[in-house]
Amino acid sequence: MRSLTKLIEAALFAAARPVTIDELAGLDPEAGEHDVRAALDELRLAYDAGGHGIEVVELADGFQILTRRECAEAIAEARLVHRPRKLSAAALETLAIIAYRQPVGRADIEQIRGVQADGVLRMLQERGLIDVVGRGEGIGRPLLYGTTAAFLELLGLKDLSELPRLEELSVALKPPGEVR
Amino acid sequence: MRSLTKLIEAALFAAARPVTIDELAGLDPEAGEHDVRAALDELRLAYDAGGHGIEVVELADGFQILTRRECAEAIAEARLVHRPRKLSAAALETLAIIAYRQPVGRADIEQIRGVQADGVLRMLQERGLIDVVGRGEGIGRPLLYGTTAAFLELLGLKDLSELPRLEELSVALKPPGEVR
Amino acid sequence: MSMAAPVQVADRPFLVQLDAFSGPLDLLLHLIREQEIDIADIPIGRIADQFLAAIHQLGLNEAADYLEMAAYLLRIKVAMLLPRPLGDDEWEDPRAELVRRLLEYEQIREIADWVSRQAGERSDRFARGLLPEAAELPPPPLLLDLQELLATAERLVEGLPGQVLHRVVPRPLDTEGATLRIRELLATRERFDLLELLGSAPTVTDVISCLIALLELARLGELIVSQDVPFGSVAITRAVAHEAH
Repeated sequence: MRSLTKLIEAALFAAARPVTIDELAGLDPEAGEHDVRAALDELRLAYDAGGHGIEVVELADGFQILTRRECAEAIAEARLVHRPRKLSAAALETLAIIAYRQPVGRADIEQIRGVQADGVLRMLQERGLIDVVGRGEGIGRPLLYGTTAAFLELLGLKDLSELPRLEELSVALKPPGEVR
Repeated sequence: MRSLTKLIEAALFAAARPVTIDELAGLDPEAGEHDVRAALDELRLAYDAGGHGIEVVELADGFQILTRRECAEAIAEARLVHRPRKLSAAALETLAIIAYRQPVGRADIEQIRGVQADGVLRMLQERGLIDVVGRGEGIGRPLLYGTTAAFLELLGLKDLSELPRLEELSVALKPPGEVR
Repeated sequence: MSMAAPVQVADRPFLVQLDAFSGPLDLLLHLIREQEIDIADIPIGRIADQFLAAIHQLGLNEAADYLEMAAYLLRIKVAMLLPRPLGDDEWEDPRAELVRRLLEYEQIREIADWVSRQAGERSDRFARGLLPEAAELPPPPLLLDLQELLATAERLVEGLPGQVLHRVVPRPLDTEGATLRIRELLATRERFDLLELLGSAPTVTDVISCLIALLELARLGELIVSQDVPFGSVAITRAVAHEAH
């Protein structure tokens, strides 16, 4: 393992969060983006070829070391890790609406779901999955919500473009505006 | 790498504390202490022989994976463990109240926010963003808070008069295209 | 709306499980799917009746969201009964909006399922659990954004009941007033009852102000608050060594 690879491994390990290429390049004054990418490849390969229980994953905010999926069950059963609580159907539906319609206000969310949304919105905001991203027109200038980096992180996505496209869904419906 | 070794690596990585031999044996119903020790040796050897930036360490309360000492300095210098952090919503709200109403006491802040403020005030004071600037009238002559020079510096302002007035906010918050 | 007995459902029986629905549209979709009804041609009368029966059965007939949907279905049912002018091409199906909403909701459900699956897969991969000791290191640098601060200030101002920032309204009894009243009582009497302090018709604010003042004064060592029996009266006693703060 090259010394930059070794440093990057230690850094990803110590940071315990996604780390960007730029940050990793800061580990060695002589390293550029290209070197960092090569080192990340070397590390990834070492984990794969060695049959390790951990792997290098690219997420929204950069690279992170995570355990492999196939180890999850045993670790959870040995009670070494608590798995995060699952989101309720109401929370998932609200997240889905916000992800596709952002920025979107409470009234629109309630119209689509047919249910009051304040409680769910507060919970999602407290969990950091959504945030206020602006204000709309109209009475009271309603708050508009959008998804956060934590939302992407929750799903293990790099960015919003990785969400399934509406055309790929089995239910065909165009976004509002195109309907009428 | 044997499958138990792989599991142990993932478990040591994911656990939020050092893990004992007994706990590691819980990962596989067929594994005994001897197997766990052999797997730990295999993992240790893999890290050493591969020139990795991490190592398996045995401490009083169990095993854990740590970054190698020789990598620590580079990581600290790259400030990877120390990413700039954003203020929480609670801290931001408290700071906003103090910025616009200073000098202001805890009771007023709590009344506006509807929640206790001592923890947030202490944190903001430790961070050097606010400080006690006087005492008010009334019971116990409450401490009054104001913002500091560090607060202005963080926002890139010369002085408090550069804080936009509240009336300007609604326009300032609109996305550029919406302003008519 | 008379809902004394569950409405008898025509055709076939249907099963609904408690707590299984995330909202009225979810329940509606369930009824439609279970009976394999064509979403473009919903027998609105039958579905409206089944919906009413279902929310009654689920004890949801007081939940505003479900009642709103029930009323909406009944409005469509009535509209469908109105005579339609023969050969009028302009006639718009009263169910069109409902169909659009159902499709939109179904699509959201599909995305929600995807989100759930994706989150499930992600949650099978753990990040490092043991966080590095940061005790000896200085606190991480802060990020503060002016725009963000302003947005927060504005949100706060808007959330205030009336303009608290410039408030000049008479208050029933504030903590300061309550403190004065308690101190006055303590000056003349060694012990008195909480009810005496509150007076004959205290407002909620009076009570809260008095309690806050009592706790503060107790903390300062000026008085002792005691309750001799559970749920009994609360006694306030002047502290022996009275030290002014």
